[in-house]
Amino acid sequence: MNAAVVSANYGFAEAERSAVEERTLTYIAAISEALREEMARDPNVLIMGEDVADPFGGAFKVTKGLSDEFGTRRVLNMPMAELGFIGAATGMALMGLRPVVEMQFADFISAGFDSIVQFAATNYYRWQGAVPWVIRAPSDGGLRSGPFHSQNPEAWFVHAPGLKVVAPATPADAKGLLIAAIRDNNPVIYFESKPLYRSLKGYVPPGEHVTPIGVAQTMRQGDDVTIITYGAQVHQALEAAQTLAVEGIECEVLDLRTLKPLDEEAILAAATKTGKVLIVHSANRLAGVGAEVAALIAERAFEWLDAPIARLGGLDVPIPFSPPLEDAYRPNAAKIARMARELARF
Amino acid sequence: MNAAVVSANYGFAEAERSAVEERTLTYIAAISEALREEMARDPNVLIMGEDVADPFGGAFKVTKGLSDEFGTRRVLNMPMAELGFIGAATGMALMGLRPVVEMQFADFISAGFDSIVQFAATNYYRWQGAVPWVIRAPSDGGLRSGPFHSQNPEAWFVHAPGLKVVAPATPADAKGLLIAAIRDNNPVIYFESKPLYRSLKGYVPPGEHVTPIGVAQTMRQGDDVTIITYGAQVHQALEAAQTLAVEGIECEVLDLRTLKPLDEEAILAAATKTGKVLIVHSANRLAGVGAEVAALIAERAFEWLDAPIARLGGLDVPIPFSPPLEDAYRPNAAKIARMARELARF
Amino acid sequence: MLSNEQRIELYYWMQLTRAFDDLMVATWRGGRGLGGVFSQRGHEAISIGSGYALAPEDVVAPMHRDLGCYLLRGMAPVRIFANMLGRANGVSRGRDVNLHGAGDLGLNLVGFISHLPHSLPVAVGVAMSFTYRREARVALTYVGDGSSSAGLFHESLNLASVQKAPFVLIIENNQYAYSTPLSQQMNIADIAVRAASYGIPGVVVDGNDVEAVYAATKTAVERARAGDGPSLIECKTMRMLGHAIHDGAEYVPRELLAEWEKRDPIVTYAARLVAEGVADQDELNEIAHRCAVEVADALAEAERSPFPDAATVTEGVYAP
Amino acid sequence: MLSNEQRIELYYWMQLTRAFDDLMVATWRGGRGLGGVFSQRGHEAISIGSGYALAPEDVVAPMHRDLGCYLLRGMAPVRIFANMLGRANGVSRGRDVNLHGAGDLGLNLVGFISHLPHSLPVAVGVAMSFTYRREARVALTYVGDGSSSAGLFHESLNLASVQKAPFVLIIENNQYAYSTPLSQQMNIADIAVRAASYGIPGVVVDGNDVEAVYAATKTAVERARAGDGPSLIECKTMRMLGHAIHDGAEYVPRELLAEWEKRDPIVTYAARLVAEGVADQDELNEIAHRCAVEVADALAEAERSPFPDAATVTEGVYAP
Ligand SMILES: Cc1ncc(C[n+]2csc(CCOP(=O)(O)OP(=O)(O)O)c2C)c(N)n1
Ligand SMILES: Cc1ncc(C[n+]2csc(CCOP(=O)(O)OP(=O)(O)O)c2C)c(N)n1
Ligand SMILES: [Mg+2]
Ligand SMILES: [Mg+2]
Repeated sequence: MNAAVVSANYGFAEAERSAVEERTLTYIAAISEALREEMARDPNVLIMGEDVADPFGGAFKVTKGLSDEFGTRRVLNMPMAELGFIGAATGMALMGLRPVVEMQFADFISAGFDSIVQFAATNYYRWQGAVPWVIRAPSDGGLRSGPFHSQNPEAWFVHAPGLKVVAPATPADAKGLLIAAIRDNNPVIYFESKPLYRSLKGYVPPGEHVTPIGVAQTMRQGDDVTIITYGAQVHQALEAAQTLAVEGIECEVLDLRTLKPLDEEAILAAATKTGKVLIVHSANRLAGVGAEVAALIAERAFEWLDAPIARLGGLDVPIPFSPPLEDAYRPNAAKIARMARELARF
Repeated sequence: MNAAVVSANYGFAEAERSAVEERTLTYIAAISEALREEMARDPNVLIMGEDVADPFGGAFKVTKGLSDEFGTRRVLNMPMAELGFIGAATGMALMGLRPVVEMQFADFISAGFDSIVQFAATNYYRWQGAVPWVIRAPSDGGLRSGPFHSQNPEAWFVHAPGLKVVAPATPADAKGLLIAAIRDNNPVIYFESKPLYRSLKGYVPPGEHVTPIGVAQTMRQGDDVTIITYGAQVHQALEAAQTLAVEGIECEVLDLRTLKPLDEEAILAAATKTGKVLIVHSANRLAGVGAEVAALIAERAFEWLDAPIARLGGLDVPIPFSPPLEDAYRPNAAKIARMARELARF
Repeated sequence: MLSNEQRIELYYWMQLTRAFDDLMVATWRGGRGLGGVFSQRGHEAISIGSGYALAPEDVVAPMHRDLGCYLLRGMAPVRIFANMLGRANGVSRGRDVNLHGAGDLGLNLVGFISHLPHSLPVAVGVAMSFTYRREARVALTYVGDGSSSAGLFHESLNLASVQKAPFVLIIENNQYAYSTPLSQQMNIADIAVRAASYGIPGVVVDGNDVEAVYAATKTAVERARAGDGPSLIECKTMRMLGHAIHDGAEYVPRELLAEWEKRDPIVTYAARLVAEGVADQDELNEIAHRCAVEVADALAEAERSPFPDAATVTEGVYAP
Repeated sequence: MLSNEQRIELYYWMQLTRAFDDLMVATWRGGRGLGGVFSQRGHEAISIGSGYALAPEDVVAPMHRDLGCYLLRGMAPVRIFANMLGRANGVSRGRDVNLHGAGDLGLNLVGFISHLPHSLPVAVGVAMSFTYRREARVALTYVGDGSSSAGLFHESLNLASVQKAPFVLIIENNQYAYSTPLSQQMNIADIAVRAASYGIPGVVVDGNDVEAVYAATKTAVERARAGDGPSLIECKTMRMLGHAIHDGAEYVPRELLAEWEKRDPIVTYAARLVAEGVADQDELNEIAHRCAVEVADALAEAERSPFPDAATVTEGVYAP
């Protein structure tokens, strides 16, 4: 067990440690903080979505307090019509506003799909009208919420030209990537992980903290097996890595953070480092983002590979509700450890 | 140049050759024939879509004559509301009818996306109500039709659990897969290739001709490089293979035909045969179906690989209109030959 | 005209729905539930009054506040509780949550998905299948006030109208869509006025009066069955608890609730049955008791039922 | 009240639109075009009459039959022809086809996508941005009779209404959606009745009368600018040629076309201007001639213009 463990403070240098203790936020609080700070900084930033205004403050309370603080002109409750209000966000964005649109659940983004992939995504390429909106999509499962409140639909958007897609795994990135997404001049889909909302705490830099879009992060270093993942599965991977470290297997864990554009350099570096790659995500494995990562490695790092590229993702079935079924459906630390162990032994 | 060329009659045995000459149909005529025969066979089969009834007979005339023959009760012109009429098709299918829904262009399937991936696809798993519809989606470009009349959106549906997805490349399969899709008790999306409609002719067996869903087809045999593809690119691949054969490079060309479920056995057999794989499709390469195929091979045929897995697809931009741009965007025989040649030399 | 027996039946079904709901709410609040559930409190007259107007061969696609309609059409309470508890004998075999996925074509019930209001076009398609096959059957579904803002409301009613489909749409206007009041969902007083956009009849009824709902639905169903096309019925009511079990609905003014409490569909119907001499209070109490026992037994059985086997997770994605 | 100069301007813009369209149709029929194009014939009074009622700071999202509106707002004909011919100096730099992608925020024009009617919610959003910033500007867009069947029609008007957005929607009811007649799209006589579903004003006007379209739009724009919310205007007209250049429209009864031919918006307006002494025929002929020269020059220049460089295909996907 000689690999440096960088997961505990998510890569912040040792010197910053004392500040770390003082600025520990939950993942969900980090999202809210990013919204509040960006709204204070830029009057063009506004929030739209179902039930987002106070006193309710959104299904998960992410926007709680924001309409009280900034007024209902800047926090707009929308009728239940995602296709329409996402299109409206595009219109607002064309005029230079920066709407942050909340999907009540990521699952419902399919209702606005047409406007996202056809209009917003293609607009700049077609006539150079920039569309600087963000859609926040509370995703992922493990919470016994069934097929329509547990989805991870990121692959659809990674395949669609013209979008950016991010998926923070830590409170720091939850804040940093949301700020980056709001300031980006393109449509960005921000997949936040519901299972991390209140269960995950971590250091979050105060104020202006921007995690650049397109840059992955090494969460743990190791020489035996590389695990490439994102979102909630980062923590399952780190847990698996810890288990395996006890067995003498050292895992490199790469958090992609941005899914479009992928940080190809970091992916290839991580893959070539160990020559053994396991790719993990909660979303359906079949034709998921992990397929693209595997294909990229098989094309560009082939000569460094010492083992088949392994993938672990959700099964190719609707996400089931009942605990034994949902647990069978989802990747977790134990399944990751099993596959990484096999790779190490290959 | 010693590899057997099986492309000319698409795999039908030499003995059937004389019949071949007599039954040559265009790709589009084969689609129409399948519709007509299935409607005659099964009163539950009906057609829905925009402008599908006579005298117009659909934007591409695929359904021309069908309402005159079978009545407008069985060929229903729909209001311009894809989400609604796809949902209605689901309702009809639940009652045991077999609607074949025409999208005017595959591009517009995103308008019905929500109902397809959320309702129809998941229904059988959730409460065992079967949804035996087919959506016909005229796809692909090269026809100077711009970003919204040239799309290849199959990857979205391959990623979604519960659907089947097919993409015929030949007149015989255009007929055989459509018949199979209509008889299948699940929602099937049938991607037909617009560029092949009238440019491609081939033998089509008369009457009852079913191409089984889930079975790929070897279109050409070769020992040097394997090209895995589907749809219109099958013909570009065969053209490239012919060019390369002159240079002494023999390509195995596999037509996937079904994209969900993938014929994993055939893919792995084709990959292991040459150890050098090029995957080609018209759709955006990034996170496309080819990524899944590459990932599958990198996982399950790794030890047989002699070269990086190469992929060629559309660029990660909206499909541009202007000829120089569209040509730069799209795969074609010359680009395939270049990449396959490089692989052969690897 | 409803017979006395029928009126007592209506009371029974509403009471069974309420008993189920009360027990469900208590169980989930007590921490013995799994996932979220939607209370039906206040909606009993709508799902029962409308469902009662249908023939068994008609098809219904109930939504998340139409528990009564499932019960009325013969779905055993144990199958519903088992579904909510993720058991193998739940309607969806552990696949789907609460009332989602509670479809059963044997009972002519179409299950719903979360995405609202996707049952609407599906039910129109069911109705179109009846036209196609020249069957004298009707399809009926429900939509909330909030969900009526979605494009499918428009696409579905328009399609039903041009196709003259034997289709009935019940709008459950319960004043709120989650936390969002009507005024932020629409700029009209009655959703029923939208019927004019499709050239179909639209009426407003008291959604807390089971007989009014029944009568309006009956008229619409008869019209549909006669081949005269779709209708729309707006039932005004109030969602008496939170959106779902976790929601305290602090955003709803207490006075509004107090006002609607006086109009409780079951309490008022009981009073009416007694006043009109259809039943005496003892009889009604006996029914309420019977319902309570019925749902308690169902819950107990559901709680004793096994979870599905993990190994079955990939089974049944595709129909054979 | 329109001045004589303004009335002649209206005539000029309609004539320019017609001249462009005639030349475009001839060029494409002659095989010198690229991709498909949509004829505007018969729609000139709608796009010009409505566009003329706007201030330059207002924003318009025209659709595929609103060429006039692009021209009126200052988009040079050469940029449009170049777009249709896939040239580097086309509005979309060769990226998009015919009038698609012809957005230019410098001219307060929002480009459209094929998927109809997606400009509708986008234009509502533009209007909402004016409310947000307290700017006295208006957003206007168009929708066809066929596209009014889509859910976005409903979602967008409802949203505009609850948000009191300064928004105007012009319905171009040209009797057909591709080959599909009105009777298969809807079961109502006037689409304008749908305004009642959103609590907003809706009027029907003669879409071949440019001054009537202007007057109705002006009223709606003033209402919107005053903060009183959206309006809907249905303009009745007829699509005089096929859906797009390849379509012979054999499915349209010839008598129907003959009837509408008599109501040609430009011919009738010319007669009116002459009859009312606003202009004499020579003056109008001179305008027509000027327009023909203008578009011919534009086409010639577009045809001389270079195609984009293939190497630029991946440029400009993302805004910097
Ligand atoms: C497309 C979609 N978006 C969002 C949601 C989340 N959601 C569930 S119920 C609901 C409110 C529905 O209100 P209403 O239609 O009035 O029905 P009610 O719950 O009041 O009976 C919302 C927004 C959803 N289910 N579907
Ligand atoms: C969502 C969608 N489905 C299908 C089409 C194909 N399509 C292009 S124009 C058209 C008819 C539109 O009719 P209408 O709105 O009346 O406009 P018009 O062409 O008559 O001016 C159709 C079906 C489309 N553009 N968008
Ligand atoms: Mg409601
Ligand atoms: Mg029209």
